[in-house]
Amino acid sequence: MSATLAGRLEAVFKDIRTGADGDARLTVAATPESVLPVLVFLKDSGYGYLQLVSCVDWIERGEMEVVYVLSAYPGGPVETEFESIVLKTRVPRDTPSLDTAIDVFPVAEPYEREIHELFGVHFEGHPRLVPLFLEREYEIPPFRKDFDTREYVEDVFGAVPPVVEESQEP
Amino acid sequence: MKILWFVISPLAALVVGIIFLGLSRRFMARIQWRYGPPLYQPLIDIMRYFTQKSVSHGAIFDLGVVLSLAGSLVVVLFLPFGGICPLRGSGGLLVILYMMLLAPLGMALAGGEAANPNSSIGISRKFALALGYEVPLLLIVLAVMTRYDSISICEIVAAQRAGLPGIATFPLVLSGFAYLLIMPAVLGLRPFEVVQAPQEISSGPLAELGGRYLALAQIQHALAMFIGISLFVNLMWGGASNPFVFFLKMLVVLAFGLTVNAAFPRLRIEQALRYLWRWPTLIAFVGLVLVVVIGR
Amino acid sequence: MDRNQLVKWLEAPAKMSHKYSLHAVYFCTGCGIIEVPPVITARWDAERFGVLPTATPRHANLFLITGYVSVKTLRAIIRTYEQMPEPKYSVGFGSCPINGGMYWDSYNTIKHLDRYLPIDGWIAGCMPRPEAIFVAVTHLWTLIEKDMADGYKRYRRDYAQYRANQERVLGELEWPPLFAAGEDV
Amino acid sequence: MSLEVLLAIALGGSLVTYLLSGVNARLRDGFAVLVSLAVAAGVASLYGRSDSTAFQTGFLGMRLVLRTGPLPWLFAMTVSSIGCLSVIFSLAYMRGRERTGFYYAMLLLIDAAMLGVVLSGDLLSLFIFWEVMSWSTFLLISYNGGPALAAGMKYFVMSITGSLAMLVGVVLVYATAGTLALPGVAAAVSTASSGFRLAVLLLFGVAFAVKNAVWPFHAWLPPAHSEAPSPFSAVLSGVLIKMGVYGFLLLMYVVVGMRGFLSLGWRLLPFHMILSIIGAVTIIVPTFIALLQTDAKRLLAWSTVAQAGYIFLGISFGTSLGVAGGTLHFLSHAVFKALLFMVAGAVEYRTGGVRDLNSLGGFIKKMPVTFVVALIGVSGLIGVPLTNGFVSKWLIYKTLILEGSPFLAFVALIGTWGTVLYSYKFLHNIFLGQLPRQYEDLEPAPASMRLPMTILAAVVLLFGVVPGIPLRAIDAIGSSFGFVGLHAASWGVAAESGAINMVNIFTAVVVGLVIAWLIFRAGARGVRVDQADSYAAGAAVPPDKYQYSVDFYGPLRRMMAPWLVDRADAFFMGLAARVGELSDGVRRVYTGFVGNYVMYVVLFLAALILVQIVWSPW
Repeated sequence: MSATLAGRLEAVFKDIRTGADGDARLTVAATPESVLPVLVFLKDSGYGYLQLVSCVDWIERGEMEVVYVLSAYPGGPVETEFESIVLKTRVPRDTPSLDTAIDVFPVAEPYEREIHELFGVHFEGHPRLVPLFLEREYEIPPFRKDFDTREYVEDVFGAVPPVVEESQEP
Repeated sequence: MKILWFVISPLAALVVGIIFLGLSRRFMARIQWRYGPPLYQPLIDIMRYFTQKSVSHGAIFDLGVVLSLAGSLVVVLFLPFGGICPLRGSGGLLVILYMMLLAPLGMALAGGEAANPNSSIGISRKFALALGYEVPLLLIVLAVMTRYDSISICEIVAAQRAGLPGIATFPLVLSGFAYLLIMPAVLGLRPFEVVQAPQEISSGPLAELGGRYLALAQIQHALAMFIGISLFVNLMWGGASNPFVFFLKMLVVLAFGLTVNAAFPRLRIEQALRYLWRWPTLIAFVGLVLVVVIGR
Repeated sequence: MDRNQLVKWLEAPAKMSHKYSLHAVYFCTGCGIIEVPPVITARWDAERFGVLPTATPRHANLFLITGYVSVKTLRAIIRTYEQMPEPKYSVGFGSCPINGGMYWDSYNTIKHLDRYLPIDGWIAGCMPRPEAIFVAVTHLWTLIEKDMADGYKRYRRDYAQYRANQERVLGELEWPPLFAAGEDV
Repeated sequence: MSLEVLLAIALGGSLVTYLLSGVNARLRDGFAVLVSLAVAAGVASLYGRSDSTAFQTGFLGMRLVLRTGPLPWLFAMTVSSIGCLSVIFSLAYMRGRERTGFYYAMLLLIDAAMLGVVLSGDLLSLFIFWEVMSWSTFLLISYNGGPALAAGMKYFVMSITGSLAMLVGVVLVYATAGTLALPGVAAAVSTASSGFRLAVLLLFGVAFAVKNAVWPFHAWLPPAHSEAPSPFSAVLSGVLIKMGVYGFLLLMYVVVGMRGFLSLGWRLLPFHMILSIIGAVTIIVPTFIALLQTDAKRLLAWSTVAQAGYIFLGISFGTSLGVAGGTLHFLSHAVFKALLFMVAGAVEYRTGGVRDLNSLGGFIKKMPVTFVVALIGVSGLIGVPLTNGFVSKWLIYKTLILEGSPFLAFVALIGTWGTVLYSYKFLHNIFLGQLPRQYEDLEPAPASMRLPMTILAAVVLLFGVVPGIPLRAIDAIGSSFGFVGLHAASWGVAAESGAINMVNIFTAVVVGLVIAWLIFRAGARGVRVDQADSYAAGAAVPPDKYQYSVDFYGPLRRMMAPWLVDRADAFFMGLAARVGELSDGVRRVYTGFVGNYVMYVVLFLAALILVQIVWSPW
């Protein structure tokens, strides 16, 4: 049994693919169901710090890719092989849904709210999926590629008439 | 003469107070390598406040601001200014000590009625700080009263002008030194500027005062500056024969206050209280004990 | 800079006092606020002209709306502008409040600020330098001199339109309309 | 109106009120008010007369005497007028409650008993009325049951110890003087040896100190005042505390006599100076404990302890100005403290029993008259010029400084600043700031509550602007004790004995106000806005969450909390616990089964026989 992290990962999880991205970072691609177990495994093996959760809209393949970036606290109890680990998973674009990672990493709560608000990915079991930044409602979440900002700006902000006195010409 | 004095002294105090405010802004600017506003800038600010139409939160809001300014004006009527000593037979220093709590009370009423937590926090800090510097201040004032065995400030000033000024005589030098230690707190200058901390509580009790209310608050602030300094000059520096010399002495005290103001960051209210109740109170207490022992 | 002409002080003290005591609300609405500290400290010293930052809108008569105006910040800007005592002046600082600037096509920023608030003066530039602020202040002086800095009057007169635009973008506002319809100037 | 008729009306009135309550409530209320008004009018008519009549001869072979004079009249007038106002106040306050007949009867009984204490001309009737007053007060303090019962019990235990000490004192005096009438007693005690005078002072002093909440014996006051029904705590705090003041005045300057009292003690530290120091200690610690209270009435109760310290300091200082100051402060404190308790009662009545200072706020918008009255009461408490508190405190400071004890003056002045802090907290947390949503439909206090409050507020201002009225009565008391006169004119005290010229201060304040008002009017008028339009850094004001009143003096609390432990209370509670354990021990022996007692008797006899056999002592 090889001692490298990638080896151990593949030994445990059958449906993941690992790859090195430079010597300091390991990329792991997992299926939506196996994301949580992998996160737990990585956390136990020393990568206790979830840096961020982000999302990529692969509109041509009709998929949404949720990316978790983990790293280890320097000088932690377990000697870690990599500086950071990038865990990716793909979900279908029209019904994007994923289990929430709050139980493993509570810090994921605002990131998941942001992704829900801006990309429309639903996180199962998230306590508060309420808007985080945006003031107004949007039919298409604004960070999706099919959201046409210019057309939106035209019909929302363009329609605001200038403040003109009746007597003054426009 | 007395009626004349009722009109002149508030105006004189106001003019001197505004000059002090202008001076302090320019003094601070020069320390920060800036040119700073002209001397009459506070006058321009007050004129601008008067012409602005602000909001009122109710009758007590107006009454509080007016009461606060009236409190300061009344104290000015009781304070000797140079050679002129008003209202001789009316209770002297004790009444001044009492009148000095009228102005914070008025501002507290206005601030409370403004229904804004910033002003309420500012008021609770103002009273806590007032309690802080009153402990040494009362010890000092009592030492001076016991030393000259009179509660009329005019007699104290006359006695000091006859002999040495207060701070030069032996037992009172301790009280004088303690007074200098708490002078920034009495004037509300930087290390103890916890009450109108613009960054923390958006200028405390003044958070909701705009327009003419702010004008009255600024005038009261100018008068408070005048009262704080003239009380020190009268009690510790023997007043002066004519108003001009009195004004010069006040300038020296103001300069001392402003240098301290420029050099220190703002303390937290606990730190201010801990400071005020440690060394200044000890020195003032020893001063009072000495005065009582030697005086006997 | 006619501050030392006593005649003008005697003729129109109110106008002169407004010109030479411009206290700006220290409210950092956008990226432009980084230019204000150098203006008010030793390097440029705005206090020479009587310009000071204040903590609350109640003390102020100048409102520098610095940098892009996001939809969420517009709510606070309107609230702060309404809480300033009249007469008050507002200056759009930087290109974003003018026409949206580099965020012209962003879903989250306000494009034309003067459709929601009356603006008395503009300072062009993507974060204009402190000297530009002083130029703006001098222009504001001339505007006040000629009684053209009447943003607060326009706000009072056309409040219905301003309020409608505000509600169009922000939805329902938490405070009642400031003026009843058609207030006198 | 002669004295015994007056007392008969007062005592009879309370009895009839109790009987009437069975008939119908409105008749009883009207009758109660009528009785108290009649008593007040009767006392007022006694002004200036100083006759004494024996109302009962041959009571255990002694003559019971009632007498009036300058001292008794002033106290009787305060007792009856504040009693009458509190009866009027409790008309609305007690309407919906049960056992109101008992409440009114007790209230009138207590007023009658206090009147009896004040008018009694001999020590025995003084003791009788003192006992009547003590237990009726206990019944009324524990009226609300629950914690009030505990507070009442604590009060009752402490006042019993006081009464016992007084009883021993009465017997001691009777043994030496042969008579109990005051003139005879005064003649005997004042010429007796200093040790005897000290004994009399201590014995009676304990009883009066418990009532006057002097430092070690103040433990009962805060719980008693805050648990008692508000109109009664107004009487309790306004006047009942002052029976201790009357007792001390009577004791120090009549029984022991001025010369005898002032000469007691060692040269450097005379006995009356020790009492003054105890008075000063009573000012400081309770003032700063009051600062941290969150219950309105408990704050006022601690304030009463502190102000009682001022009075005790003034009285025991022994100079004409000091005694005048102490007595005038008794009068002013009776007025503004009764007023403040009524304000707390009105707020409690309207909010359905809520007294917590953390959850109130903004009541000025709904109860404006109550606010104005509270403001006047608070400025009286602080001693703002033009209120009666200022004049009385000023006299006390003046004598402290002129007699050369600046440390006591320092303690008193710091007490004043502490008073400013906690009285502003009382005013701010109830009346100023944001009005919570649940009190939006709050009605103002009912008319029958506003009437007594406005009368008291008017008295606070009247005695402040024209101090001559009370000072003339107090001057008569001073000279009856043998002090030099105060030369009190209507506007204040003349120059040689401490210049205070209310006319100058009044004109100065008026001029200041006029100038400030003119400056204020010069500006542009402001727009009236409600509490929602307040600066909240650009956000709308969040309802119900935009009020700073919880832990109002947080920094001060963190600084001072370790020093503000009420050790006297801790000592008494510890003592009570020890006694409790002791009695548990006895219960093990005293089991209640007859068998045990027989066994004890047999054992004892056996022991006796054994002793006789072994040592045969007889």
